[in-house]
Order: sequence, then structure tokens, then C-alpha cells
Amino acid sequence: MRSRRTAFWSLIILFIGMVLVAGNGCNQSSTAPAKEVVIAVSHQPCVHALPTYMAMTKGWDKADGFKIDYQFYASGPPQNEALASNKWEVGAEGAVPGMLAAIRYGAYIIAISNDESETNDLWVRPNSPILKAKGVNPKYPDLYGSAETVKGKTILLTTASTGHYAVIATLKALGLSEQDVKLVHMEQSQAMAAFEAGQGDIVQLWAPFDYIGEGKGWKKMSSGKRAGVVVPGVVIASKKAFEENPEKVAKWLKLYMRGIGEMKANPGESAKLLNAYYKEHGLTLDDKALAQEFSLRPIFDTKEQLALFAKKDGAPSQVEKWMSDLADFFVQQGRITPAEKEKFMKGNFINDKILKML
Amino acid sequence: MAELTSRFRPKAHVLPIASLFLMVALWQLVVGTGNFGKALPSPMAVARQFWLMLFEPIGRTSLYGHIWASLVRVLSAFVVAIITGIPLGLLMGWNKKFEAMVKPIFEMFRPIPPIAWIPLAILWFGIDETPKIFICFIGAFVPVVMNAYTGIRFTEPMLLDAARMLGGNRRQLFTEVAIPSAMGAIFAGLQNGLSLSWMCVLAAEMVGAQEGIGYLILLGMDMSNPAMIITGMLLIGAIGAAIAVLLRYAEKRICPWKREISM
Amino acid sequence: MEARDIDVTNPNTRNSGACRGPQPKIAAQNVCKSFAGIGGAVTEVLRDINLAVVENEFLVILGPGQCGKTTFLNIVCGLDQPDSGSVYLDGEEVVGPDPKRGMVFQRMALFPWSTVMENVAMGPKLRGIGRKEREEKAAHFIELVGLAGFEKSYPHQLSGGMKQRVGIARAYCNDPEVLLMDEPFGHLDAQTRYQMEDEVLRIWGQAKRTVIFVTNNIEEAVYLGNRIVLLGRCPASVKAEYAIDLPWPRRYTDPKFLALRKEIADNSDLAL
Amino acid sequence: MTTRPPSSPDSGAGERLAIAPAPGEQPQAATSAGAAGKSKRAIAGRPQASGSLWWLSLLSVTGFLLFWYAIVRFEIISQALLASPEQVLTTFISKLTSRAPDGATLGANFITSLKLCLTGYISAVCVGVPLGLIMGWFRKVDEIVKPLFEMIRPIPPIAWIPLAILWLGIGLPAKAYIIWLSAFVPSVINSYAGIKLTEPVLISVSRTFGATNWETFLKVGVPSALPMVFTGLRLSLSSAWMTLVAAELLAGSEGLGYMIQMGRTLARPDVIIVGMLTIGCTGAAMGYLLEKLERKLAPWRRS
Repeated sequence: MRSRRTAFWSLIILFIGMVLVAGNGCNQSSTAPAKEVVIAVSHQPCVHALPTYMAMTKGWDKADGFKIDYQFYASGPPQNEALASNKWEVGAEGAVPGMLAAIRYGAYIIAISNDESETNDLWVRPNSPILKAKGVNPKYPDLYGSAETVKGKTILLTTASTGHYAVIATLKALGLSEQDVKLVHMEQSQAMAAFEAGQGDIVQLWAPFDYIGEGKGWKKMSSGKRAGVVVPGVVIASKKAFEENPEKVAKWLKLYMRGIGEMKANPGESAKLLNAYYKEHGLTLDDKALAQEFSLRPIFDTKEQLALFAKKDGAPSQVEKWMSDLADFFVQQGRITPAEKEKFMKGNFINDKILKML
Repeated sequence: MAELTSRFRPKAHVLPIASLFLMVALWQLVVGTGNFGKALPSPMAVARQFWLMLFEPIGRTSLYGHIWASLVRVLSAFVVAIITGIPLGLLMGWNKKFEAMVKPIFEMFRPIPPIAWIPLAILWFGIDETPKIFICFIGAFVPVVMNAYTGIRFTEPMLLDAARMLGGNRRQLFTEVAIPSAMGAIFAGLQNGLSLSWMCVLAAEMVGAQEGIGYLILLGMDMSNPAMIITGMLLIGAIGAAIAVLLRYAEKRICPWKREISM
Repeated sequence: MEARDIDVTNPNTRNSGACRGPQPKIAAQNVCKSFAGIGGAVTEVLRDINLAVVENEFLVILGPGQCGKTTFLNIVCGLDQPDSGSVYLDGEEVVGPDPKRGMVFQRMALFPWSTVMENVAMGPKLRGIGRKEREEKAAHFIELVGLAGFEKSYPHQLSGGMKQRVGIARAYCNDPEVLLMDEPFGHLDAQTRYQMEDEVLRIWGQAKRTVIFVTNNIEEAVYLGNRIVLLGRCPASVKAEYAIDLPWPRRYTDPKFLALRKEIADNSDLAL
Repeated sequence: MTTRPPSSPDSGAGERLAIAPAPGEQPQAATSAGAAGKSKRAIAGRPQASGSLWWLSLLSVTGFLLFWYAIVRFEIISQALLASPEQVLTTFISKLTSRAPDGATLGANFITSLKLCLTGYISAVCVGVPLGLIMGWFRKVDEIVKPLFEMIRPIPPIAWIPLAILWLGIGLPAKAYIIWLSAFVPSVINSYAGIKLTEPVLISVSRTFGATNWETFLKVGVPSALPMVFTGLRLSLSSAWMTLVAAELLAGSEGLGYMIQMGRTLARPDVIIVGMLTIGCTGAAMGYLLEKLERKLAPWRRS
């Protein structure tokens, strides 16, 4: 028995050795040389990650003497959880995770990455009766559907998200409330699979899922923009980075805005880079979708952003208005308490201090 | 059952392979009826997708890179579960005081789904390899501890008497009688731990992975490409089953005295 | 039943079993034991057992099934505690199990994960004796019980009789002063049983130890023992003692053997 | 999860199942602590009943809570990372009544999850146990079903979501299917191992009475597999709870899994921990109940 037991344990020890060696081998975290300034940047598989990707591929960061430690997250929640454990300093994410990062972890919204109102949209099948009526409510001309055709329908959506915000705005525009329809919460990929399998009547998607939906022949019925709400993509700086070394954040933001300028200047060439970025993360979009990433999602250069952030004699800035409407929606849904909204609006988390340094 | 693995009689393999082909034929038939439309890909589509993935890399690495990444996560979690789970289970089964202390906490954390651990995993371990291994570990840990525990509790009192008669003290009874007699249950626990660790690899790779079979499946979901999803599922199924056979072989080598009755 | 001749030297120490003689090897003084059943009902098993066994004597405890023989043996071995009374080995009270008292179990209790060699060498191993030395000792006893060549096989590969030999070799290998055997042949077919009875006598002949052999089979008792202690029905107490002064090798068909058997049978409550 | 007793020391006739007292041997209780009178020394090495040590369990649970409180209190892990016990407690109490932040009270979530978990669990066991028994008994069935079973077993439940949606829609059946998949595995394994434990001699005994293979299966195979089947039931239950979040990931607007998911989206670690602890305690409580039921139904079984 003695020999067999040692055989068993030596097998195990060998196993660990092999696995640990392989383990480190495959995730060689980039240990930057001490002297160089490193900034940890976090992004998602969205167009608002392109400026950073552009800066890295074109080597702008090395030119400016610092290195971007790029971190990729599938969606908002893991990105925020990583922020909570100080894994990154700056990053871009949707309005909702941005707001929660400010409320929970004291992060600052330092810029707008793009206006995602048009790409938080609702889709129906091509043969759906909802498409018959258009612009029933004069205030919202390009909104399909009417109270009768939408009442009692099942909507597949991701609750507590910008998509949900667009759905409620659409219902309000059609004179309906949440109780008139059946809302079913699903993550984006499940919602798409369910809609394709014939479940539900309307499905709420956001980029890049809505392009895939469009590819399947689904028709866009409404969007945040068409229902009159603005959904900004935000750029976040962690509390530590914003308060302790704003210069480093400013260095990165300068490159980010340079990227946005580049995207505004020649969308065609940027689309190719965007395709490379998506491919690296496994997403394959056709050219039409890539073009839409630029046409449907307006972006603002530094000057425009300063205007958006500017406070005209005490009145809240445009960005603050957008964010407070979103916060109101979350309070009305019971997701955050009014006190948390107050803290968010009063805490000066929406802050153009870095923008001014550029 | 023992014949199936220990002696490779040609006849023994006819039925299992036949059943696999039967399954594929049934699958083709169901797709043929067409009432599931494009959402259920045909076996051919899945084969084509698999062939495509063999050559063209997805995300950062090729299919082999993905398989290797998932394999490393599952196996390192499995090994850590062995090193921590078996001693804990054995001690819990053997020492009343230790059991009274550890069991209530263990029983409470046992049913918590691994996915529920993702937020805490990210908060505590960040986003690279460690949280992923932690999630797989959570899956593998539970059955390993449970089986080691029951293995000890079922030690034959007659054997304990025999060892005490031969002059063994309490510690020797533990190492020389209780542990060997629990080996059978321990290996059953390892089988379960391995398959549960595989079941959690997808949840682990929801923590923001860039490579791995789970990542491929999630990608297939996001890109609404059912063929990739099913390829990922079959890959995990095949690799999981292959390692299970390897483990069973290791069990035969290490405990040759056992009468083969576990799956 | 033809006569079987076994060349066992006739033990010169004839003793009539009385306790007068020299210090008894093992002495049990009014040992009592009872068990709490599941429903809390207390069942008395042993009542005031008094017994003395002399050095190198082959004592047989004969009694009907279910009468506490195994419990008594466990108490002598130290695996169990008597409720009252106590057992002495060489005058020293028995508290727990001790290598001085080796036991052969009714259900053999071999370690299924160890080979024959490892099973037999387990005693010395537990007492920390080096590998080479203990394997030599084990080999000697394996050879003694006639299992040479089976060192590497596992218990589940052996027949009932062979397993029991391993049990005996294992007990002997721990060089006990007393050998306790609890109905070791209870599970063997008749043919193997006769064979094993001769084997035990042969082994005992070559390696003299004090033996307490428990059985419920009269022929076996008369065939083997220097002395027979007869236990009554549960709760067991000593009914009678018989000294067997038949010379070895004894034969089942020997008239004196049969007479003795009849005398014991009449007195005991064993079903004949 | 196979928890099966090691095979008894001596094979062949009269093998004593570790889980049933030996026929014919007088009732020497496994832990034969003397009923009356002095017992000189506790019989070392025998696993005794652990009923008397509840105060130690209480001590360790409070110790764990203190440890958790200390970590958060002394900022070893910051408040944002791990909610402190009292924060979790206040959230727990508030959740009992209020619907924030996930739109349903804790009770409603609990009921939905319980319903879902039980449907998945019961259907899984009703299929798994018979299949395991039949697979263990009839070699043909074993050879057909085994490869499929080995293939399906490691597949993560989340991967089944698209197919579940496709086949069963987005209601309870689809979610219960996800739970069915993972709860089904342990019951098959344990029933399979249980029936393989049947003593060969009992089979030959029933054959001598002229019972057909099927009758032997029912009269001898199944009863002797029962103890293992019960262990399988307990393990299936804990597997069912473990896939609750995966099932509710499919779709949902209510349930503990949905609550945990919402806790993640809204960055509320306390809601997440409340969800986790509720699942933990319910799973443990149901496991305990099953153990009690098992002890009543199969009293001969030594736990």
C-alpha cells in the first residue's frame, strides 16, 4: 500500500506543477517596467472603446510616455465590480453602470463617449401588426405602433438598464403604462434567442445586438431617441484616480478625445479599425452595421462636450439633465432611493474638471 | 460495467457507439421536421462550424487555445478541490468535534450556486485567472468533501476492531484503515467533482474571459449562432467524458482491490 | 468418516482445568455485560463468567448461538468493556486491545485494500517495525499457514478457507501471548472445516500459544480442545467444564470421542 | 455523487453490508457503549453520534459571523467589496416587506424559486432514480444510455438555455428543464451504485423462488439500493439548488436568482449576499428534512 499511496500523491503533485506552470504561462499579465506611467483602462465590446484601441494600435500612448493597461469586460456589472476592487482607473460604460459607479464607489463622470439613444431600440418581427401605425403621437413622428397594437403584448427586455428606460419612454409616448404590457426580464443574448424562437412580441436590444437582429430581418419599431429620451454613454474616472492624480487621467482623456476627433473626421477608416477590434473579441459585424455604429451614435469633440458640461448660471448642465432624468426613472422603478439620487446629483460627480485641463 | 472499461472487448463497444449514432440520426430527423426553423442547427451545420473553428481563430486564439484555457481552469480548480476537499471531508467524518464545528457552515454554503459567487469572486480576486478557477473550485469542492465525509462514516467497524486488536492507535486507525476504506467513496467524489467543475466552467468564463470553451458558447449566444453553442456543448461533453474515463483508469491503478460498482 | 492421522505431538501438559495450579494465563472474574437495544430495552448477555486459562492451553468455549460468546471474546481481547467484573492477563487487568492478545474474527476482517503480505504484516507495521523485518516475519507465518505463493494476491481473490488462514497468520504475526479465535470456521463448508481444524492443530503444535477457541459445534470442540467450557443460553454463564484427555490425533469415530460428545451434548442446550 | 460504502471485507456468502446489521449476529450495536455500569475507556476510533456537540456548532457559526464582522469593521476588506453582517441583516429585514430594488419582496422571490426548484427536482428524481436502477441492473440499457449520460453530464446548464428556450419557451418549463438537467445526474449515479451493491446471494435466493429477472429486480434489487437512493435524493436536491441562478438567468422577473442578478446590476453586494444566504439556508433546511424523512423510512440505515 505504501508504494501505491506515494504514487497517488506524486501524481497529484505533478499535476499541480504542470497546471500552475501552464496557468501563469497563458495569462502573462503585462508587468510594465517600473519607470513608465501605466494607466489601467477598462472597456466593453462597444464603439466607445474604439478611441482607446486606436490610441494603442497607433502608439499614441507610447508617444506621450505612458502605457495603457487595457482591460476588457463583457458588460457593466463585472466592470463596476472590478472598479470596486480598484482594478482600473478610467473607462467607458453605459449610462446606468456609470451612474451606479458614481453612487456606490464615488466614481466621476468626466466625459461623454457617445449618444446611444438611437441604438437602445425595440424590434418587432417583419409581419408584426405594430408596424402598420406610424407616428400616432404627433410629438414622436417616427415611432411605430399604437396603443391598441401594443397593449397586452409581451416585451422581452433587460430590466434596470438603458434599454428598459427606452421601453418605458416608448410606452409613455404611446399613452400606455407598465401594467398594460407584460415585461419579461432577460439578458440580451437570451432575449434574442427567445425572440427568434417565436417568444414575445417585442424585443429590446442595444448595440451590437440590434445589428444582429436587423440582420435577421427584424424591424426597428422604436428607440430611446424616437421616444424622446437621451441615453449618453459615459466616460468614468475612479475616485482614487480623479482625486489623486488628475494629470494622468487628463493624459489619457486627451488621447481619447483625439480618437473621437479621428472618428468624427473619417468614419470610413475608423470603421475598419472598429471591425478589427470587434474581431479580436469574437464579434463579426457586416459593413452596414459598422457604418451604422458611426451614423446612429453621434459623438462630441472636446468643445461640444465642454458646452454640454457647462453650467449656465446655476442651472444644471445638459449632461446633468440627462443623468437626472435617468436617475428619476430608476427612483420611479424603485431601483435606487431618492436619497441616492440626491447624493448623485449633488455630489458633483458629473464633472468637467479634466475636460478643462485638455 | 467493469468489463466496459477494463477489458476492451470489441463487442462491448458496439452498443454505445450505436447509441451515439442513433442520437445523431434522431437529431437530424428532428431538424428535418423543420418546426424549429433555423434556431436548431442540423448536425451538418454543427460539423461545418466545428471544422471552420479548427482553422480560423476566434477572438485571440484558435480552438486549441480555447480548449487549453478551459482545461487549465477546470483541472487546476479540480486539483485545488482535491487538496482542500479530501482532508476536510476525511477529518469531518472522523473527528466528532471537527465535524460539529465545520459541518453547519459547510452545509450552509453547499447549495449556493457558483454563479452567485461571481460578484464576490470578481470583488476579491479581480478579473484574470483566479476568480475563474475559484468558481470552478466552488463547483468541484462540494462533492469531494461530501464523499470523503460519507466514505469515512461508512468505515467497517469490524476492520477498526481488527486494527485496534493489532495494536493500532487512533491516528493509525485513521490513516491505515479509515482512509483506505474510504478510497472508493473518495474516487466517486472525484468523478462528481470533475463533472461539476466542468459544469461551472461556463459560469466561470462569464467573469469576462477572453478565451475558453465557455467563452465560445457565450459568444455563440451573443452572436445568436446556435451552431457554435452546440459545438461548444459537445466539446465540453466529449472532453469531460474523456477525462472521466482517465480518472476511472487512475482509480483502477490506485485501488486495484475494489469491486467496480461506481459509474 | 475415515480416521485422519495428523502427526501432532501429544501435549505433555495434561491439566484437569482446575484453577488451583500455577498463575493462570488468563482469568475472568464474574464478568457481566448487557446491551441497550434500539428501543432502550436492556438485554443481559453475560452473567458472572468465571474462567481461568493456563499457559499454552487450547481452551474451547462451547455454547449455543446468540449466547454472548463473541462478546466475551471481545472483552477478553479488550475491544469491549465488561459492565462489571474484569479480565486479567498474567495478573494484569485488561483495559484495551493489546498486541499480546491476537484475535481471529468470525468474519475474517481482512483489509480488502492490502495484499496478503500487507495484511499479515499489519500488526508489526502498526507497532512501527521496519519494512524488511516485518515482511520476513510475515513471510514466515504465511508459509506456516500454507499460503506461500499468495503473498501478492488480494482478499477478494482468495477462497473462504484461505482467507481464514490469512486471519490466523495475521494474528500470529503480531506474536501474541494469547490467541482468541471467534468461530473462525463458521462460514466454511464442511470439507474445508475439517481441513482447517487439522491446520489449526498443526500450527498450534508448531507455535505454542494459549488459545481460546469459540464455537457452537460440539465435534469441533471435542476434536480440538484440551478443555471445554460450556456456556448456557443467553444470559450466558458457565454451565460446566470438561477436560478432554484424548490423545491427538483424535478421530471422530473413536468410541471414547463419541461418548464424551454424548455426555456434553446431554448437558448442553445445543440442538444436536 | 456516489456515496457508497466500501465493499465489505470478505466477499462471497454472508457478506455483511456495512449498512445493515448482520443477520444472525446477536445485536451488538455498532457503538456498543455499555448500557449500565462503568465503561473504563471510550472505545476509540468508533464514529460516535454527534448529537451532543450542538453547542460546538453554535460556537463555530457565531465565530464565523464575528470573523465576517471583524473583516468589514476593521476595513480589511472595504465596505464596497463585502457587505457587513448588520448591513446584510437590515437589507434582509427591509426586503421582507419592500419590493426595492428588484421589484419583488423576498417572500415572493422565495416562493417562485421554491416552486421552480421543486418542479425541476421532483421531475429529475422521478426520471433519474428509475433510470439509474434499470441501468445498474440491465446491462443492455446500461451500455446504451451510459455514453449519452457521460456526454451530457459535464455540459454546463447555462449552455442549455438557448435550446431550452427553443423547445420549452421562456416560462417555468424551460427553467425547470435547466434544473432538471443538473439534479438528474446524482440520482442516476447513486441509484446505479446502490443497485450494484445488491448482495449476489440475495439474487440467487430470489431466483430459486422462481422469480423472473424483472421480479428479482423489484423484490431484491430496488430495496437493497434504497439507502443509496436516499443519498442520491439528497445530492440531487443540493444540485437543484446549485443551478437555480442559471435557470433564472434564462428569464424571470421574480426569484432568488433574479434578485442576485439584479443585485449585481445595481452593484448592491448586500442584496447579493442576502440572496446567497437565503438559498444556502433553504437548501440546508430541505437537506435536513430529507435526512429526517430518510431516517424514518429506512431506520436500518446507519448514517
